[in-house]
Amino acid sequence: MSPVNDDFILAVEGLTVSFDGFKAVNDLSFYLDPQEIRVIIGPNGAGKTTVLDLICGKTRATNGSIRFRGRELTRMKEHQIVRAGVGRKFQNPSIYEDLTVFENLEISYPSGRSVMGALSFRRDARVRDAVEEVAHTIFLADQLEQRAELLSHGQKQWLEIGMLLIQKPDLLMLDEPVAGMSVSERKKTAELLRVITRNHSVLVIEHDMQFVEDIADRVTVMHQGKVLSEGSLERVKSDPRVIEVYLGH
Amino acid sequence: MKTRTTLFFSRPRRRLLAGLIALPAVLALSTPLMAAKPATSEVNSTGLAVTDDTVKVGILHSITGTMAISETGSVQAEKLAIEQINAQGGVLGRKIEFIQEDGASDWPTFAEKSRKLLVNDKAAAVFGCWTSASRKAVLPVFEQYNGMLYYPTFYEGLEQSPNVIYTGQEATQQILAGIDWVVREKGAKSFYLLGSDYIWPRTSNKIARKHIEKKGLKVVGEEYYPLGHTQFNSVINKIKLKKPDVIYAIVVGGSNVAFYKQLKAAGIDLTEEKPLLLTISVTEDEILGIGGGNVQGAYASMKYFQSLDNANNDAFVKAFKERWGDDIVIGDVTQAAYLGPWLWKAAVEKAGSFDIDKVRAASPGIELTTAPEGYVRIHENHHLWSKTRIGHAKANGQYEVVYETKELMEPNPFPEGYK
Amino acid sequence: MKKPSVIGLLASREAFYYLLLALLLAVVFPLVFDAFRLNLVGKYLTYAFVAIGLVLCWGYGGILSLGQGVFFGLGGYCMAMFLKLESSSPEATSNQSTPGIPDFMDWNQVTELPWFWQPFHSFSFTVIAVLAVPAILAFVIGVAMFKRRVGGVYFAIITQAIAAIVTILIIGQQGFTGGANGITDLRTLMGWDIRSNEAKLVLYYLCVALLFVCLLFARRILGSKLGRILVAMRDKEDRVRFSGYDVASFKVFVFCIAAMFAGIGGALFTLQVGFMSPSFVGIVPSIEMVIFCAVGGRLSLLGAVYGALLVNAAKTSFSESFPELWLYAMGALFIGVVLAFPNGLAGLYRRYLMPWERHLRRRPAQRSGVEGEQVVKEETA
Amino acid sequence: MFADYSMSELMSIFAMQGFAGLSLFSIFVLMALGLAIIFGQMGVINMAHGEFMILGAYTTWLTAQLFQAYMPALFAGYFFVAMVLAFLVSGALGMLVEWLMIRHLYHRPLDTLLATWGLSLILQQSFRSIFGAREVGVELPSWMLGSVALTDLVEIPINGLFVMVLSLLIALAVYLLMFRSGWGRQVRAVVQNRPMAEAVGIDTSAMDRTTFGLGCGIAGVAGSAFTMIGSTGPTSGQLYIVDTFLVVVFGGAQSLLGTIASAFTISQAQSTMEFFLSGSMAKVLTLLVVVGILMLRPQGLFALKIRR
Repeated sequence: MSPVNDDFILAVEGLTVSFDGFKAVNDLSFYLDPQEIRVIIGPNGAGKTTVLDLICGKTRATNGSIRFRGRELTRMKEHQIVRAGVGRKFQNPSIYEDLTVFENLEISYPSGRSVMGALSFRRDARVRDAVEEVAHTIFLADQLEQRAELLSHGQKQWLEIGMLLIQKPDLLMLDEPVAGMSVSERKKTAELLRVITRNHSVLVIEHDMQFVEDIADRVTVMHQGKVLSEGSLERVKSDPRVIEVYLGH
Repeated sequence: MKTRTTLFFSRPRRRLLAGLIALPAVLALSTPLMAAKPATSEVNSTGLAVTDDTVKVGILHSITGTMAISETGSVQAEKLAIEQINAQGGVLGRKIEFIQEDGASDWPTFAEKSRKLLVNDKAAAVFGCWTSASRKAVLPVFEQYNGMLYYPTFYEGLEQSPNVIYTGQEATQQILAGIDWVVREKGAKSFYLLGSDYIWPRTSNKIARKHIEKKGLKVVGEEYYPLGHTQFNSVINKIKLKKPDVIYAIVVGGSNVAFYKQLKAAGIDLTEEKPLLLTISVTEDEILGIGGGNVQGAYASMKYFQSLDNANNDAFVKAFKERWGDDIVIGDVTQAAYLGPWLWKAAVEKAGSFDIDKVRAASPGIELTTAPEGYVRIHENHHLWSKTRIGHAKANGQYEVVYETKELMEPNPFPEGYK
Repeated sequence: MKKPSVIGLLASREAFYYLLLALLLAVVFPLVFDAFRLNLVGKYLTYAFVAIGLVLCWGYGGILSLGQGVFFGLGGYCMAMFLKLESSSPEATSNQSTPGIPDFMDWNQVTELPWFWQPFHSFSFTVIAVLAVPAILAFVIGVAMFKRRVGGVYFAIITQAIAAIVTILIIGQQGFTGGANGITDLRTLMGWDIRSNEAKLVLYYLCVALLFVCLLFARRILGSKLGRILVAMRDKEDRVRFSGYDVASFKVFVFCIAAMFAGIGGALFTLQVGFMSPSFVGIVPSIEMVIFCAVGGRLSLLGAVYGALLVNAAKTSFSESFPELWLYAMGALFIGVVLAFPNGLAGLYRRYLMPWERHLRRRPAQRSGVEGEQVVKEETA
Repeated sequence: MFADYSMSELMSIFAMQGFAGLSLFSIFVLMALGLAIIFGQMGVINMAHGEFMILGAYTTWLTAQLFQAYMPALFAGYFFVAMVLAFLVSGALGMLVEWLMIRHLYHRPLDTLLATWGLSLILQQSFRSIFGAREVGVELPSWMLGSVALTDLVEIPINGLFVMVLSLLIALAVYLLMFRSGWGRQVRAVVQNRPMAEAVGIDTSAMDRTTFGLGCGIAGVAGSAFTMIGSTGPTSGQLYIVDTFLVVVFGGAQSLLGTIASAFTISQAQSTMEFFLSGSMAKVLTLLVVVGILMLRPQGLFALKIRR
């Protein structure tokens, strides 16, 4: 464990993954400070989602290392990574449609995660309070007993964000949180994200530049599996390589 | 009517041989109308389904499922025998009514249905079962409720129940004569034993191996394939390498078809008898599926072949075809199933009662001179004394009988080393 | 939201259904049927154990096992081994060349009781084995498959292959297992004749009692958070994983529970029927067990019991009166239950009878926790 | 094990077992190709695959009967007619089944398993009602019988050769159809992205039907070929189903090449083991090894590593 890296909450170094020879992510390195909000942008196929997949263990790295608070993630299983404090929201809302909003949030509540724990799990006041608090945050306090299937697209996105919040992760990873939302939903979501990102380190993939400008501390631009440019949005915007890539598309 | 007379008067001279034991039965048979019918209370003291005019029996075979193929013949034979007996006036003046149940190729179903036949229907006798597994499943039921089962299949032996009459041959009867014959007549010195993987082939092969080795001859291979197996190229290769004089095959069911076709395709022509094939599992029924051309030249050792040349059999085959159609073939088990109702009738009439215990007591010594296979007699051990014959398979799917033991083979369900 | 009253109402409503089943099995059937028919019902009920297990692992867990017959058989064989040893005392088998071993071993020239038969002299060991042996096999299969994320179709095919392997093994090792005939002629349980009508009645009630133990245990599982996690897993497995759950261990757990239930069913089957044979282990019985569950409604525990009873009763009566039609009926049942009413009897009940019943009671629709409005949905895999 | 044999015998053993393995291989290929299309490409678990094969076998038997009765002179060539008929009959039934049943279930693969199992029961009973419970013996024209003797020990059965050539031809035809024809491109397009395929004007439901029909038709041809080596009875089809699925899954369901490779591996393994062990145990061992490997490598031998 090199002491240098421990200053960062997340240190990605030399990360490479290849699918049958195609390197979706190629020798990627970047670092995330505690409390930092980082946005990853880049054209389609740049490997953004794959990076999130690699961090949360969905995809196994071919090479390289991912350290989260000094712990190597590349050898851990998904649920261990989650328990270590990494939360992930998917691009398409990924919620349990057969369950109610309450149950959706309850499942994400970080206790009773083992088989026996789940069997003996009690829906006590603590759980109820936590669920109601989060539900309030994500504007779903009145829909707690609603089956998640019946929510609107935007509400489903919020629900998934809520499921993440209740986990109390140290690192939040969001894949296009405002995609497919109406203008009003988008505004509400931005507001929501501003609230919840206050106490977390956040890694976001987003295309919506207005949104990026609103929240990003720093921006990483990816292209063909590599980091093309990194820094404040202003700096990145003026980087000729970035302009080249975006215009070239 | 015609059938009855043929069957009954076919062998008048044998009646002398039948001896005193059979005499009461014969009298009862020949004078059904003259004799006053014994009262029901006299012939039925244990509450069986016997009335003044009828007696109920059960037929318990698989009508559905994988075993239905094999058991159809037995059902037909048992029904034919019952109809013929009724045409002669029935048993103790009572017509036989049968209740047919489907074992559905499923052993608990057999057990269930036998319980139904014995407990609910109070059947005076049950004719049925085919596989060993089904017999094993119903055996405790028959012993518990004291029923009487007539079991038609040739089988592995190692069983002797007071509640079962085994009308097929047990393994030693079938096996020993066959092996003696190939050794004596064909000079066989080495054997390759092959079978489907279950109890009958395995036990039979053990008996065969013991007998072969006792003669100082060699078993060069022994193996088993799962039921339904269809790939025999490997074992055929092994047979070619080991060059046995005799392939001793106890393959059953669908596997048979594959085995004989592949044997032929691999260039082993059974008619050349190099090696010679001896089987105890292929009756005329099986040949229908395999195709006569594929088994032509094989030898089978069992107690009955359809081509058996005697008056009893001529009448039997004729009646069978009249009843069930001209295309039908009759195998060893079918004939054994046909014996069941006749043996029961004889025992009932000898006992003068339908009571199971009396029928059981009367059974040993019962003989049947009208049997299609010739003559059989019930042994003390509930199996039949019977002759064993060697059939030579012809292209038309029939066997030509080339040898018949001089004496009746004594049934020996518990051969040395198996007790 | 008046929570307590809602829960109370649910509890009473659900309790009513359970009570109804208990009444039917424990009072009505014994009164209506003679000993023979009641014994049949007892046999059908042993399949209900398998069906309940399948509701857990297939209906809720999304794991379709085509090898439940293996577990049923293992439980049954464990019990059969104990009973066989009891009936093979040296005195009872004195005419064998090796007295004291089961008859089929003697015929196969086995001269010594194999090591894995030895512990089955003990009844307490047998009871544990009935539960543990299926569970251990399920655990091994489950860990191997689920940790590598084999699921759905592949799991079904592999379990089917396992059913084939186990059947061939049992038949092939007849010196140790009784071969194709199985282990037969079982008469007494610790000196008590299990073939008498009284014994059969006692065994029937034992079967009903254990069925309710399993039902309530399964209900407890489904009512807990674990049940909701199962539903969640079937829906979005990845999401569950990224909520910090080790998905595989949950699957292994329900698979093991289902195997244990099947094992209990098998043991009771042996006791009531009096023998065990490989014909309950193979592929065909295993798939039939799935249909019991599907007919009842793959998401309903009580439905599974009714499914097992109805399909088997239909099988018996069909094969008594129209043997030729039985396979057509069974085939149509498979197709119909999948195409027309994927939620089985429970689904039909909810769709057609519940509104009517509600109308009578003049009560608003209520959501019940366990027997909820779950429906079969398209799989995402 | 080897000590009992001389050197030349050993050579013959390997030659003969190699050939036995090859003929098992060609049988596996025939069985599995149809299923590889239906299961691998369409994701439908067709448990009635064996019954479609047996339908082909019965068609062959009927054709043989017809030729014997009406055109005995042409009997030598009946088998080719029979195979075409088997393809058409099984294929047509397959399309009917697709239309009645399968098309409603594309999104519930596990339910196709149950529904097709039901179908297989119905087909079995239909066979029994129509053709009788007994197996039927299909007679072969004389030129297909017998064998070519290479040496004293090594003889090659002609029908084995025939099956081998047939399976290679069909495999080749399927390959050309799936990967070299416009139709195959459309099928693959539908498999990979249904909405997109629809959007570019492919009639996806017609594609589904013909693909399913093709798979069943190939099963029919396989059944026709099997009359030469196996039995034809109402329940014979069930014997094949486990082997067939294992071959397809072991090869990596999506890959036709994988199916062929897996057929080769399993058949060679089985025939080698059969020579040194007794039949039952060889079978158990083969199945165990296949299941074991599948547990270690669930995606099968030839699956591509793709982003999930």
